[in-house]
Amino acid sequence: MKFTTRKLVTIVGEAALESRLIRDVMALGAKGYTITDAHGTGPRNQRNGDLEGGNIKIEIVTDPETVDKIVEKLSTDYFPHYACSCWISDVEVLREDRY
Amino acid sequence: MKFTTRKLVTIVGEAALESRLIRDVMALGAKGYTITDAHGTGPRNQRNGDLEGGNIKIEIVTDPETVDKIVEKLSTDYFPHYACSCWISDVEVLREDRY
Amino acid sequence: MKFTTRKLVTIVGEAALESRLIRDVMALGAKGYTITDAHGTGPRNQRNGDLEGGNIKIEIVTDPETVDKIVEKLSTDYFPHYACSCWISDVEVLREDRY
Amino acid sequence: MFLEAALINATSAPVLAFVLGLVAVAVKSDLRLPEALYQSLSIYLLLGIGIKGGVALSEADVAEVSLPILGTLALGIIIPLLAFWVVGKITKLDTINRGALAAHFGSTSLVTFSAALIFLESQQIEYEGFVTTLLAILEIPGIVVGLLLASRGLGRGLDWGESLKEILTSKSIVLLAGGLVLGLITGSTGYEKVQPLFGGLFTGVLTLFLLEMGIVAGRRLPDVKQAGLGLVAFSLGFPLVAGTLGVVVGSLTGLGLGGSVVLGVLSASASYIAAPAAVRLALPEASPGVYLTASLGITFPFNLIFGIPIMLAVGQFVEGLGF
Amino acid sequence: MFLEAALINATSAPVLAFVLGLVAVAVKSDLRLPEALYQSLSIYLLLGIGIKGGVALSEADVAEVSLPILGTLALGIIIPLLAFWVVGKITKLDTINRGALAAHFGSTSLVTFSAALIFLESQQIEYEGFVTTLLAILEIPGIVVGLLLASRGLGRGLDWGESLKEILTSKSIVLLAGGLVLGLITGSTGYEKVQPLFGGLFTGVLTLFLLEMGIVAGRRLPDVKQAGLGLVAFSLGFPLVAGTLGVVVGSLTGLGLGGSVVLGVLSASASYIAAPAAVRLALPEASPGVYLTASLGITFPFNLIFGIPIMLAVGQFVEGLGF
Amino acid sequence: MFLEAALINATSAPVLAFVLGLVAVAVKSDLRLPEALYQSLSIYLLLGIGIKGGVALSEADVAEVSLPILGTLALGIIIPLLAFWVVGKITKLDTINRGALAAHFGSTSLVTFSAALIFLESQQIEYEGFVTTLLAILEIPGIVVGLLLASRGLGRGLDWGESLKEILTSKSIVLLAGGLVLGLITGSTGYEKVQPLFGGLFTGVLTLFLLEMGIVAGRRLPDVKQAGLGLVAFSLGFPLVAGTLGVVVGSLTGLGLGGSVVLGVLSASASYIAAPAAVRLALPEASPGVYLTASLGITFPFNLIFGIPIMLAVGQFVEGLGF
Ligand SMILES: Nc1ncnc2c1ncn2[C@@H]1O[C@H](COP(=O)(O)O)[C@@H](O)[C@H]1O
Ligand SMILES: Nc1ncnc2c1ncn2[C@@H]1O[C@H](COP(=O)(O)O)[C@@H](O)[C@H]1O
Ligand SMILES: Nc1ncnc2c1ncn2[C@@H]1O[C@H](COP(=O)(O)O)[C@@H](O)[C@H]1O
Ligand code: NA
Ligand code: NA
Ligand code: NA
Repeated sequence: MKFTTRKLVTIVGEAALESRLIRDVMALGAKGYTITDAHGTGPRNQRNGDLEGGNIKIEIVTDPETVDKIVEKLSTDYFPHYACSCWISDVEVLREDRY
Repeated sequence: MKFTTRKLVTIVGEAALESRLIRDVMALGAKGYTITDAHGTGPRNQRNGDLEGGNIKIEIVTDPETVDKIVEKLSTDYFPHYACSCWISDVEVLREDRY
Repeated sequence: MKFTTRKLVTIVGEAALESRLIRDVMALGAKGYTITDAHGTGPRNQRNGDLEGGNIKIEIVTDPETVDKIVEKLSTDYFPHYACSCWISDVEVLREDRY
Repeated sequence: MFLEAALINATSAPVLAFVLGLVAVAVKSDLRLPEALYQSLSIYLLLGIGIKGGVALSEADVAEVSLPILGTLALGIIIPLLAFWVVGKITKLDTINRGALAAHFGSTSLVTFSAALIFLESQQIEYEGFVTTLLAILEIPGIVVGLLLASRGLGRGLDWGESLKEILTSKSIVLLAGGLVLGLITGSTGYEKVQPLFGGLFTGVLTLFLLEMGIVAGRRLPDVKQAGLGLVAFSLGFPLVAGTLGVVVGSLTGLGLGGSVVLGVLSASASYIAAPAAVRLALPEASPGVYLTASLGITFPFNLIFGIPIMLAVGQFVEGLGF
Repeated sequence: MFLEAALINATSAPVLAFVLGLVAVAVKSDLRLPEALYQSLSIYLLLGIGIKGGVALSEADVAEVSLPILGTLALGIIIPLLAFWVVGKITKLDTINRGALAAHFGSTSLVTFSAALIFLESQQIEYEGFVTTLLAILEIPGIVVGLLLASRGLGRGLDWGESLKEILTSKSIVLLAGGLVLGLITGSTGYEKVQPLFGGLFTGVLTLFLLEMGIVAGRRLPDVKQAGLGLVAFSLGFPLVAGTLGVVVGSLTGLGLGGSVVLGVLSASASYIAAPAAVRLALPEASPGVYLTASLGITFPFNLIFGIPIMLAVGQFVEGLGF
Repeated sequence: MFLEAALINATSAPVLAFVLGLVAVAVKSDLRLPEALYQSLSIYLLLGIGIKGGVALSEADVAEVSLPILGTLALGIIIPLLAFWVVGKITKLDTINRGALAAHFGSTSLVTFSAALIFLESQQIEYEGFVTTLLAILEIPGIVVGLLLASRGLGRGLDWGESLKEILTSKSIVLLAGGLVLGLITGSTGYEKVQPLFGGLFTGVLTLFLLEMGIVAGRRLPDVKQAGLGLVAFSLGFPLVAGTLGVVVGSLTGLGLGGSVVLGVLSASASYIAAPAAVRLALPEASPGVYLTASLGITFPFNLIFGIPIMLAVGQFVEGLGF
């Protein structure tokens, strides 16, 4: 088994953002993503009562360069305006050319 | 991009526990959480046929001290009585004061 | 608190595979799993338009030997035919005999 | 005559759907109602039953209603005490699990109640519309008494404030009680507009719901084997005792044949929604493998198929005694 | 007479269910409709209203319809402009938030509309079937005008192409407009077959839907305290102004009493589905704490309980003037 | 006359809803029925059709039923063989994909069947109630024959035990067959109580369901371009051949005009629920891009809009031959 190291980016944000986030993430070079429905609370939520309705959690396994681009995009286009969280961890994958 | 290291605590437990778990976790200092619906099996489930109905998966990004407090609370109040799993991993975040 | 290191295997695949995947994973020695509904896209999806309908995400906390067996099984029985992704990361757990 | 009534009950669409659910589990089918549908149907049933009860109550007069309500309250206290005592006699369960069982058998099952109404209608036997009020009343005290009894076996105290709040504000109570008040206010003029949904579709929706209940109960069946003879005997025998008590109380407090039978079925039935939720949170030491197996795996199917026509027979017998 | 009408409205099952939802939040119940049910009911309402409107339109003649449509278009432009101006006068909100509010109050609320129809039916007041067409027409221009006004306060330009596309292809517009066309083509013969679902169950489904709306609105109530007096005054007073305008326009363009009242209610109502979705995406700088609190937390409950019978009174007054 | 019937079919609410779904995809709307609703509606359709078929069967006599059942069994074997052979002639697909297509076209589509019944009712043409039994019978053999044919192209053996178990215990078969038995036992007296749900709402529910089917089929349309002319020709032409065969068999085995047309539609239709599920698990080497594009992207819309009235024309022609 040949394992390769990749990064896992997890983004949690308002469900209404789904199509925009996917478009942006794929345009920046991700080769895939997995989405689950979620709900939650964060520091912003408690401050100004954002839109009701759920969140989505997007997980993207990709290489470090793409991670940087995604994080950059989030920082400029999403973090300032929308309820949106993001964290990154290390994962190992098989079939490295897929990620 | 300035990344900071945090811990990601994942708790899987009976859905009926949602409000209690959230109350406890936030009281111990977490600044946010994300919940998804889940189902599953574990060693306990198979032993004594707990309540039907789903699980929830709670994910909390926070600092190591809060992790310790959460784990402590789980060990005393939840593990003995309820179907409940927990695992912890390392993550990197931006905007460190949010977590 | 005594933490032990384990591996977290995340498998994302067509929902129709749920019962087969669970049967195989448990037969290989996993002591539990957690499933959430998901949807997503990957390199294969885009190629040949697989079945509509959702994915599931299976998470399994277990020891490295079992991980190897699971990954082996995926490589022979699932990867060639089905839309299916897998990644692995390190986690810490309490109550080590449960995982 | 009894056999005929039992047959009519057993071949009604809702009961057959329940059996279909059992069969689906037996043949290991992947059939399952989506969680959201199951929840939606139970919201529909609770709210709809509440509304219809409220409308009926708006047309009943206080004199007629008050005695049955008092009788029902008494049943809500006596039945769990009786259950606690009987379980102590015929099983080796500890105080906590005995209290948990008392909570379940002291409370009621909405679906058994609904099936009883449909059965009575198919037999053209009338019943007082305000029996729904009795359902709502019998739902809660049993749980409280059961928790009280169990708490004597606990090392720790029970958080009564939180437990009561959780029971009283639970989804089922809010829908049932809220529906009652809604029906009481809107009356039959207001009800007319929502009748096609809450009235016309009722039996059909119950049929779908019982399909899922059959699946859920069927998954519990393997646990019955491990339950022990005492628990099985209790789950089959106690409903008959409590049910007869209910019929008698109904008859003594002035209910007609139909109303007495309904009160009997309510007394005979065990809760598998409100009680487990409350017990799980307030009394985590009690084993779901005991209380759910008894109420959902044994008593519920038994009542649905046999208990309901038996209660009618009991009712007819009691009526014949003519007190 | 007005009080009587208001009472009939307030004691109808849908409005009582809304109040039950508010109560459920107040007692901190965990009651909530499953997300999938909520979405399913709203699909049902949108498509069903569309179809019925289309069927009615297929039977109306062009002459009768064209003036009211023109009047409605005019309202769709005037109301948001008026709202923008009034908000500027009585609050300190910036251009962006004023524009966002204009978008919400310029658009309409499907549920308020439906409740108005049920109310008129309970009062045996007839209305033109094609009022649904007016609903569909009034839905969009207000949002566009609101965004336009807000964009003057933006440092950046608005991506109009994308915004318009998102509004026009949004679920609610596709269902409503699609339903209209479907009803227009299938006509009353085709409608007959689906009447039991889309007609017979309508009030019942609306009752369930309003239960959830009560819960959603109830969760917004705490925000009202922080909203500031100006915003509260606007959310309560503006609907009366815009509503009266709507009634007058309806009357002038040839609608009968019922139709004029409906157009009044449409004008008085504020959007809390289409507008927030569009504003959130196109105008993220605007604060949902302002626009949702106003439209969903204040105006919606106000209209549902008081606005509808008030609009009838206004309609009767205007009719009395006899222009 | 044919054009008139085709028009009536095309302007019925269910078919228009299907077109609305296609349009929603074309304009890139986010409209989608919640997954739970889609699943709930399909449970409703399967169980309801099963029950109604069972009730009809309980009133039919054996003599009348047995020949059509035998004929349907024969069709269940002949059609997939024919499909396998035709696909071999006009496309370059390998044995595995040919077998997969045979499985799909050998099985049937519940929704096409339902639309055909509604169409016949709108034409006031009677059909035998037990045609639902024929639907249930035609559902399975085609899949088995298709898998059998495909397995000759596999390097490995097929796990027949597991595959058959998965097909026979699948949700759709349990609901359809279970509903049949339920209807058979409960009979028309029991059905009466659930008629408002399973009967009255049927066309309305089918309309909602077809909206989603339109969306699903619309998403498949882009794949049609890549499908190759042979596959498109097969998906459009084979239904006419198999359908005519079905009409003739129906007529020869004693079905009336309506029943023969239904059997024709069943034969013409291709499965897009049961067959894909079975093929995906038992035959992962087959490409969903081939079989789903054919059955769901081409044949289903074609049958829904054109196939159904064509089968009626065929039926009338065959009836005119008078054998
Ligand atoms: N510390 C955290 N841990 C896990 N999830 C979080 C955390 N903070 C925020 N979230 C998620 O991110 C969403 C947006 O957060 P916010 O931008 O603060 O509204 C919340 O609704 C949560 O689902
Ligand atoms: N090894 C594991 N990996 C992933 N999830 C687990 C594992 N063990 C238990 N779980 C989850 O934790 C829940 C509770 O486990 P238990 O307390 O054993 O009933 C299960 O229903 C699973 O969802
Ligand atoms: N790079 C990725 N990151 C996250 N999830 C992925 C990735 N690639 C594939 N997936 C998930 O795995 C599923 C199957 O992928 P595939 O086999 O390429 O169709 C997709 O539907 C996604 O949910
Ligand atoms: Na009881
Ligand atoms: Na308005
Ligand atoms: Na066929």
